[in-house]
Amino acid sequence: MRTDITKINEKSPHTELTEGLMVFAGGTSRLFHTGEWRTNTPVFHEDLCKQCLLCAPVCPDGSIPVKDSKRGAFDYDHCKGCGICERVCPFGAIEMKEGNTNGN
Amino acid sequence: MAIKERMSGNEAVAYAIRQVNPDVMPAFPITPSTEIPQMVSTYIANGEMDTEFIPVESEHSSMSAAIGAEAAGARSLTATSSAGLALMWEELLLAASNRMPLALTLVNRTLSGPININCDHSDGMGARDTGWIQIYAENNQEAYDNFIQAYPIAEDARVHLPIMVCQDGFITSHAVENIELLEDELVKDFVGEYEPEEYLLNPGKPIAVGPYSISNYAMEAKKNQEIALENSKEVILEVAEKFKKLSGRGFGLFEEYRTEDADYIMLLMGSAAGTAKQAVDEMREQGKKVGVLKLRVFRPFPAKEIAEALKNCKAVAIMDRCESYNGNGGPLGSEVTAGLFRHKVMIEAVNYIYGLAGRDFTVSDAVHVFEELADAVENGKEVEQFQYIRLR
Amino acid sequence: MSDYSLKNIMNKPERLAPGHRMCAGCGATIAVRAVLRALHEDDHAVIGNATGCLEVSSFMYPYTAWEDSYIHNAFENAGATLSGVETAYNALKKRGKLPEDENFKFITFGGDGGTYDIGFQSLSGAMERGHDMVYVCYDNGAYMNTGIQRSSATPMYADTTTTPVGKQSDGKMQNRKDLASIIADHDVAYVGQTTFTSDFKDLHSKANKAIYTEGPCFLNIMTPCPRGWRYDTPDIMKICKLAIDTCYWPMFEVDHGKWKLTYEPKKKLPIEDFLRPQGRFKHLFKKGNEDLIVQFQEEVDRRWEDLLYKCAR
Amino acid sequence: MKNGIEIRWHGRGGQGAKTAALLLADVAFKTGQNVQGFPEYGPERMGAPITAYNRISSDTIRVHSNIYHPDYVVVVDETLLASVDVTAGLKKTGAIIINTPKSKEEVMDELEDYEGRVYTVDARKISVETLGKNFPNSPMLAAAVAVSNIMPRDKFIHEMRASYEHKFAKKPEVIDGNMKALERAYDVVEEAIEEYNQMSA
Repeated sequence: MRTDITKINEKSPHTELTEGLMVFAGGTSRLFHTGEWRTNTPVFHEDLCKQCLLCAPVCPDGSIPVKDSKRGAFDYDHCKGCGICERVCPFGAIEMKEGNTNGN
Repeated sequence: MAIKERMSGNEAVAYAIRQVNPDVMPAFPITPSTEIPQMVSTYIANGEMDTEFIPVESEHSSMSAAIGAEAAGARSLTATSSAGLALMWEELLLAASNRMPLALTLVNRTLSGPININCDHSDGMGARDTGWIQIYAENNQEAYDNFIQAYPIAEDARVHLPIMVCQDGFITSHAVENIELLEDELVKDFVGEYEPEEYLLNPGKPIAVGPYSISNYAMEAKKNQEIALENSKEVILEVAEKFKKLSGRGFGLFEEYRTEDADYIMLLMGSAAGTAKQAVDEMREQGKKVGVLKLRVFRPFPAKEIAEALKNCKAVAIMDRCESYNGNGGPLGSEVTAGLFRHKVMIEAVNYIYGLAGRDFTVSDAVHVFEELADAVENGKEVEQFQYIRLR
Repeated sequence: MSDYSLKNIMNKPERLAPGHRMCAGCGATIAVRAVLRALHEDDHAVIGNATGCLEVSSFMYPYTAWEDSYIHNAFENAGATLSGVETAYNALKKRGKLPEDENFKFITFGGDGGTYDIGFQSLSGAMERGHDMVYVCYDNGAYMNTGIQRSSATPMYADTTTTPVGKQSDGKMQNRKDLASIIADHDVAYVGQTTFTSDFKDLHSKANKAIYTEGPCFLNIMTPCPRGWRYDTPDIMKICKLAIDTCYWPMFEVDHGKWKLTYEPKKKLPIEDFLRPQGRFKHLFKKGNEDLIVQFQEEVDRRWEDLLYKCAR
Repeated sequence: MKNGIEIRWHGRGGQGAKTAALLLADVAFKTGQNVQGFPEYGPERMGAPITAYNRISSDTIRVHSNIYHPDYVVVVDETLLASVDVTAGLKKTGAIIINTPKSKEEVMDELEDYEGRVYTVDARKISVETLGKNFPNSPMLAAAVAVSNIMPRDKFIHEMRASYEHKFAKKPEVIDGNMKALERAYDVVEEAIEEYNQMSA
């Protein structure tokens, strides 16, 4: 009875909700796209990045994925555009742009 | 083979806890339930059981820890009385809404103020809308029997709700009386192992408990909880049936004592029921048609079944060991009359408040109540519909 | 921790999934991510959480941001709740109901309201009883979830919605409670006070010790709240740096009773540097309020000296 | 009560009146009877007057109220006579047993109008002489059993020995002392009963 939350929505009848509103799964929030909240968007200039990774831990939303000790593209599904990453980047590799864009 | 013993209600419950040997018991002392964690601790100290005991710093924490332990996959329980239950109140609601089948053995004691350590049902009644199953005992035997049935009821997949097993403070908790105990192995088999399907400590299968819920889900969740409580009614009866096979002692949602042809019935809970039965026997010898309906299961409230049981009598005395300060009666008075009305049983129903904060209730008090009912019905005497017994 | 490398540590899979509803720029989730990175990848965890911003935002049905098992119970009982979970673990292990080779760690998060104030008794009880768990306070210095009401962690003179600055008020009248010291006085296994530094080494090291030291451990992490503190949201790391360089928020640990400073600024900055960027202290910079800053500085100095004394013993 | 007796105990907190009531329930249970033993509870501490009760019957006992018309009253501390109405509701056909060095006649003056039987037992003396300490509850328990006649003496002695042997397995001197205390108190009361019987004969 692991929870498939794609089957639960705000119109679900009571019989389709989980017991005690428990969720029998981890990390289901990934399906909720907080990127929609963004009013400013960080843009990643890969050419300027020296992979120091100072930006990755300061992201409140875990939206700077790291793989093999290298950061990847912003997770625009979840990035709220707070701008902390831009301020900590010593190399100007992150630029905040107005509006909710996907880095374009 | 039943083991014939004599012990107090608290000893009986502690004995049952030892037999069930739950996984975790957080508890905090409060009179008159203190003996239960004391005795359990002693059993543990002597190696007679191996429950993990948590000596918490308050009752709020005992219920909180019990919820944590139960969510983690451990069979859990605690014990308390009076103010201890009141301090748990928020957590009682959470135990139920999180659907935790844990047990609480409540030794009923009045709530402050004034501070007083003696029995009434104001603690249990105060928790009546928290979503718990509540079962009340007349004596040490029932306190023992009810506790043994607690987990099979609470843990049933149709239920998954916490259960409160109640007995009267001092009156039964501290009174030594005869009792028949079951052998350890029989109890263990009856209660079985706790094997939850989902729990916090299931490696690789994480769960999340206790969400914030927006309105779109919260109302539906509450309805599901209500359905589970309704379901518990049939489970309580099924478990009682199995228990009868084991012990020979039968239980229902309530017990009807000499009510089949009774004109006047006294409806009450707990230790006073025995006193009322004694009055019934004495009055029956004089040809008076009286009987007792002893409510065992207060939650879920068996309104329909009570209405059915009372429909042929002329009058019922609804006995509350609790004041609810609504100007209209006690909790039982309100709920029973509502049940009668809804099921169109229009009989005289007088609500008596008795035994608050340890005020005694005697056989002659019960006789007086029956006589007053008879006077009202047979002589048309007007009876105050909501009154106190033994009030100076 | 001498082999700490941010680049390696950041390779670990995230245990706090995105999609939670915390404010943009929230410090609390930065702290949570950092604490959880200290867990060994193979270890499981049960996360507890007191009611607060973090809880209502990270588990809004049916979305849980937690990759590990998670339990929220109420506001004031995160300590007790996790006590129960940890005890259940011991009970079930003892009875052979859990696999021998699977390890669980127990970490609970609470804001300063749920930790310093309403959850204080529950926390104290859990620490005193010696449960093998870590209680992490994300201290943003007020009840932010309900709208910036003062807590006993709120610094003196802060403008909050229950200590508003007005003609007759300079903000909060009392100094903040020193909870890390109070918990250290419980004789617990480990206490660490920290906040964010650019490489997160201090926080990581303390979280690692707290999680992998047997017994009750406590972390007090200053997590700025842009909404309550009213600084420019992207400046969070600068705020943290100023907090430690002014010695407003000293970083130290108490390992089995042994006090140790883990950071000492080369040059201790005046407290104004920390206060100035924050809207909650704006009134201190009005003409005529100079003495308030002097008092604030005196309190910072007094506590810093006291800490140096403790660490020198 | 029908087919049974009701006993009320008066003592002071810490003297063992409650324990005596529970012991009486215990020993009566062992002889196959239905029993009830319960104290009346309050927040009292050592020294305050306390009351405890017993019901003993061949029938199942269902009543859960205090006892207002006891068959027997046991007073573990004679100083209570000055402050507590110890004979309240006591049946005329019953008896009161008082721990006192005084004679029956001397204490009767303090009992106002009570017309039933009165027994006195110097439990302190018996206890000090047999146990070396003042534990009046053992002798008073024996006296209560002797007066109420709820079981034969030999049965009572047998059960009490078994109980003490269980409780004080490592202290044989305590067992012997207690047994002597029981026997001596029993003797005193039996003698007095004999007197009553002769007088009424």
